[in-house]
Amino acid sequence: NEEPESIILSTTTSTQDSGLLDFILPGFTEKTGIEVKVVAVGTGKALQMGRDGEADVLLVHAKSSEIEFVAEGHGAERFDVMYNDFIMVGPEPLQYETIGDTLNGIMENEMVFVSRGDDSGTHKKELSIWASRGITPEGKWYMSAGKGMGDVLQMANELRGYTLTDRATYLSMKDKLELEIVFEADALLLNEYGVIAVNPQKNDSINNKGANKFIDWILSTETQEKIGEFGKDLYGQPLFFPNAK
Amino acid sequence: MDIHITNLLKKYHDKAVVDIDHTQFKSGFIYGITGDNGAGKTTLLKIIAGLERYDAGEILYSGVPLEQGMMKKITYLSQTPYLMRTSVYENIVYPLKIRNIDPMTIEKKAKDIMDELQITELKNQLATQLSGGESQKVALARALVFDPEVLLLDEPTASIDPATIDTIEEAITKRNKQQKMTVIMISHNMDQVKRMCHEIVCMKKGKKISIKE
Amino acid sequence: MDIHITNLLKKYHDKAVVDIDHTQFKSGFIYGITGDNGAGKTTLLKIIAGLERYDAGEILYSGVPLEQGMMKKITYLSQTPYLMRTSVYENIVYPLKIRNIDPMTIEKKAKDIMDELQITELKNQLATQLSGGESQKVALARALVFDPEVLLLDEPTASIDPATIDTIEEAITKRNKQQKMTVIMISHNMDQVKRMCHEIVCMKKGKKISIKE
Amino acid sequence: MDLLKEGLKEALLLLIRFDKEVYSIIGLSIGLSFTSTIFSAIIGIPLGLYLGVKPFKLKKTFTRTIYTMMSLPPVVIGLLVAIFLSRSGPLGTLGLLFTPTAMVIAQMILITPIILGITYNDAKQYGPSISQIGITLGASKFQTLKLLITEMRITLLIALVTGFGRAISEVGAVMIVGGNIKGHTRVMTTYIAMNNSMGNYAMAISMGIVLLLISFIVNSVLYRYVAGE
Amino acid sequence: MDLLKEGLKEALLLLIRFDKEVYSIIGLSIGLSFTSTIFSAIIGIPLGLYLGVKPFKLKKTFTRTIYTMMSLPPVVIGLLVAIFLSRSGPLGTLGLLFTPTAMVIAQMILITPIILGITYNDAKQYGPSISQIGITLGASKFQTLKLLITEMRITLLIALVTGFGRAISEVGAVMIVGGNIKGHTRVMTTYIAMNNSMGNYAMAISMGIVLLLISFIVNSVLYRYVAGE
Ligand SMILES: Nc1ncnc2c1ncn2[C@@H]1O[C@H](COP(=O)(O)OP(=O)(O)OP(=O)(O)O)[C@@H](O)[C@H]1O
Ligand SMILES: Nc1ncnc2c1ncn2[C@@H]1O[C@H](COP(=O)(O)OP(=O)(O)OP(=O)(O)O)[C@@H](O)[C@H]1O
Ligand SMILES: [Mg+2]
Ligand SMILES: [Mg+2]
Repeated sequence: NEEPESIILSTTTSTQDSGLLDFILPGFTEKTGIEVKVVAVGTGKALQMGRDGEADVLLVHAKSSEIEFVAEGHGAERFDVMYNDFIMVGPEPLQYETIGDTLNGIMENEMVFVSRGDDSGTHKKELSIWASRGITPEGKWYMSAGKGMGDVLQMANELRGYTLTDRATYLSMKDKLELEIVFEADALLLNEYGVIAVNPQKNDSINNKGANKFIDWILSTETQEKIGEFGKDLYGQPLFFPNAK
Repeated sequence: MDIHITNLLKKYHDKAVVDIDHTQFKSGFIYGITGDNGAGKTTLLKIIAGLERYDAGEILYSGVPLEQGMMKKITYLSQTPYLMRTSVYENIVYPLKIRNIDPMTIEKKAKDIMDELQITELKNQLATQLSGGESQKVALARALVFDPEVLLLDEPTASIDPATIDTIEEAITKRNKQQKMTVIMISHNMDQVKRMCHEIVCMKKGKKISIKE
Repeated sequence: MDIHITNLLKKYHDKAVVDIDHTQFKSGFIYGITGDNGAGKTTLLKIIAGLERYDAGEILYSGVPLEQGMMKKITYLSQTPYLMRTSVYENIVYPLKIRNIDPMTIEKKAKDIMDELQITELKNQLATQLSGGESQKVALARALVFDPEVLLLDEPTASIDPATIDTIEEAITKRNKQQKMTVIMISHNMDQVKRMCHEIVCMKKGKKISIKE
Repeated sequence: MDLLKEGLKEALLLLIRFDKEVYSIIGLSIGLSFTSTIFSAIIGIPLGLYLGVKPFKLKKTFTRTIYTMMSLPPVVIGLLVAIFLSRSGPLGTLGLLFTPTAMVIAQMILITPIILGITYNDAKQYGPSISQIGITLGASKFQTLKLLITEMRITLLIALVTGFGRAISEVGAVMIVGGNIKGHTRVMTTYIAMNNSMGNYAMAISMGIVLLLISFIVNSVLYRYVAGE
Repeated sequence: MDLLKEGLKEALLLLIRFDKEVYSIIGLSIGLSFTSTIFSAIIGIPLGLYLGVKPFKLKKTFTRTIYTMMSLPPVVIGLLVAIFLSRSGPLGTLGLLFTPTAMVIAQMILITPIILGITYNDAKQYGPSISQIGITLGASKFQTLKLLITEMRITLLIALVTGFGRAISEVGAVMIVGGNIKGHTRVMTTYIAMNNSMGNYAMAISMGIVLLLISFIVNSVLYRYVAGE
């Protein structure tokens, strides 16, 4: 009596916490009979699990790190899956032109800013924006939490601070938070998710066939449409926009 | 301190273990309690010492119920004495120390009692590592050292060697004579009871059955 | 089972507590051990029972060192016996049960010994809630019930009332006569030792000082 | 406050709704903790009794080590187990990471020292006089062990309940080695932690209440069983 | 395996480098756990002694409750404390959430029952005969309490060490109420958990080793202090 075939999917908390995976994954198992074991961690750890060969397939959102990951030979190829965007949220509205100005303003006024601080895709994005302004954020106002998106949103809510978040997590938690969008829609804030099958040469346990089936499935028109549907009924807008080629 | 007992009743699981209509222990006398195993002697003594609750009846100490101040003057020596996990010396001086007596006096009193009961050599030994008889002697020394008014003894010489029994009996009777210490002692040794006591209370199945002089 | 002791030495913190050149306990006799408190009597008995290590010397049981099989035939009754947290009856039948004796015999033997030591009324009581003397009797019953070859008793009647002392002495001597049970008993009661024992070993500061017949 | 009230209501609903997922999470929690308690007891109790009764050198060092082990940080345990079981680790070929087995292993490492320690501590104190009685009454080694177990039953019960309670309420280690995989390794505590992160307080609290209830029931049932004390 | 070796090396480096952040994390961990152990002891020890010695009704119920409380799940504690201290909670005006104070509160709720339980358990057993001695020798209530403490010092020490060990090694509750804020509420366990979730295994392990070391040192020092046993 063999256990059913399964793959380990290492992904970020946003895909799990937003409810997307619960929405789409049953379709995959139904179609292929393969069970997907989701380990939801920060992108940093997800990539590390890929490097260590602990996962079979990754669904993450830190494009530059992903490209590097593939370049180093840890995975075969990276495919675009979907995107949404990052937004700045906070307790009071802010009037700045660009995301850079917004962060700058927060720093200058020493308003509380809660950073993911966990090497995640969101964290990397935040750091890149600071870096683009030549700023090293420091001080009592800048709180590095080392936690997931949901936790950080709650902390920002509690501390009446600002934070950078992906739109999906924010929307899914919006009614529990007294935070509003203070900045959005900037080309810099694109949040792209990619899928990568882990290099099967890492060890004997990697289920490369299952991983490839998963990739085929998630890039298929049918699944892509489903991703586009997700959230429409609940939030009046999709949480993710499919962009597989 | 006179002790009056009226209609005292103590039960365990509905069995009356002590059931005494009336008895009295007068100040300055030595009383012996004898009786079969399980007659209720230990239970009675513990009740008098204020260590055990009872179900009915009244005990008056100099006419009033037991109160904190009086308990300081009554001491009870158990059949299986508990010694503290320190040296024999520390055990013996404990009751003096808690009474804030000055160190010189403490030292002198401790020395005297240890000499009297012939336990000076055990002074620095750990009290939890003594032989049966040694423990009994140390516990007795600890009880006598602070000159209580009422001394309740539960088979104090059961495990004591014959030579030392005399010493102990003497130590007790001396204090009764000199300080008018009231003594109530349980013993299975009829000779001893007759030798030492002014009055004997004999118990049987919880009841007092006779008083011999 | 003869017991031969040669050059036995036991120390606690460098103090020799037992230091015996030579002594022997012959099969089928009753021996009394007497001596001052702290003389080393209990320690010696525990060593013989195999319950305590020793530092030097040799003890031979029927010519050989102690082994598991022999230990089943020797029993030791402590000065402060430990009773199991069950009923008196369960305590008494325990040694029979672990020997896989049939239930009928167990019941009979238990009944006999309880009648003999007059503890039948305590049968269903919790063994941890007994009086001092009751505990001693129950522990003795538990030791006698499986007819050991060698019986080591540490002050078995210290807390027993005078009337029952006779019963206990009789129970012991009867077994010595009928089953040739070897008995070594510690006692501070010289009359008792003289009454019961064939030979007396007197100890002082760990040494054997004399043998009287 | 409202949250607590809501949590209580939600907890009731959770149980009444007979939600399959919730019940399987509760079932898995109990099953895993029970399994690891049993295994840990099989190791810890006899060893604790033996070491407590037997005089041996280094007893002090041993005691100290046991007490240190009793407070092994769950995250560290989780981390080490994960490293050993990871595919590149020494036991990687077994493919145990992110499985219930891995969680049992982590829980066992967590609670075996606790069960062992509690047992050892009391065995050191009462064991010698109990085993002495066994010896003097002619019990074999095995019978003496049985005697120790019956006489020390209350201590052993406390050890078991403490071990189980610790296993079922632990989150740090099982999160790492189990991965909180839905329908597979998600247990009550990781469910609570996850829902807390997602801001679903009511769901977190309701499961928390269920967890407390289980703890209380386990205690009650076992105490009743031993009666007395 | 390589990871472990690397972790050990890293642990040494961590300590030798005198990295200010690392030392302040270690300092905070020790400080908070120490504080909560002291406060919990002040509550738990006298209460445990009193309840253990004093006969009272409902003793069984009390015992059962204590044992249940001893296995309160840290996540649940964290959750409840967070709810009480959150802005919208009853104590929200104090602004304590995500501060070291909140962490001490959570740790106290976690370890007070443990310290109380261990104390109570032994006080029930030995307390009566000890306090009886106090009474018969004429000690006042306060002196009897002192006597209980000296006689039961080993038990109390175990209670303290267990409490401290539990506080310093706990992660679930302090992560929730402290928030793992760098330079403010980040302690060893949350540092370990965070580094683990970032995939920085070596850093996680090295801090884990430091944590184990501290645990061992605390045990050793205290045992030496009590000597004997
Ligand atoms: N905690 C208890 N629970 C139930 N019964 C008890 C308890 N303590 C004592 N007893 C019973 O109460 C009776 C009287 O006990 P007590 O200790 O007063 O006897 P005693 O006269 O001192 O006997 P001994 O001479 O053997 O010391 C005994 O039958 C004993 O079994
Ligand atoms: N564990 C121990 N550590 C140190 N000394 C001990 C220990 N046990 C006993 N002793 C000492 O050994 C000596 C002999 O003790 P033992 O119990 O054999 O005396 P005993 O002859 O049975 O005395 P008693 O008649 O009082 O029962 C005593 O002086 C006692 O203080
Ligand atoms: Mg008595
Ligand atoms: Mg002796």
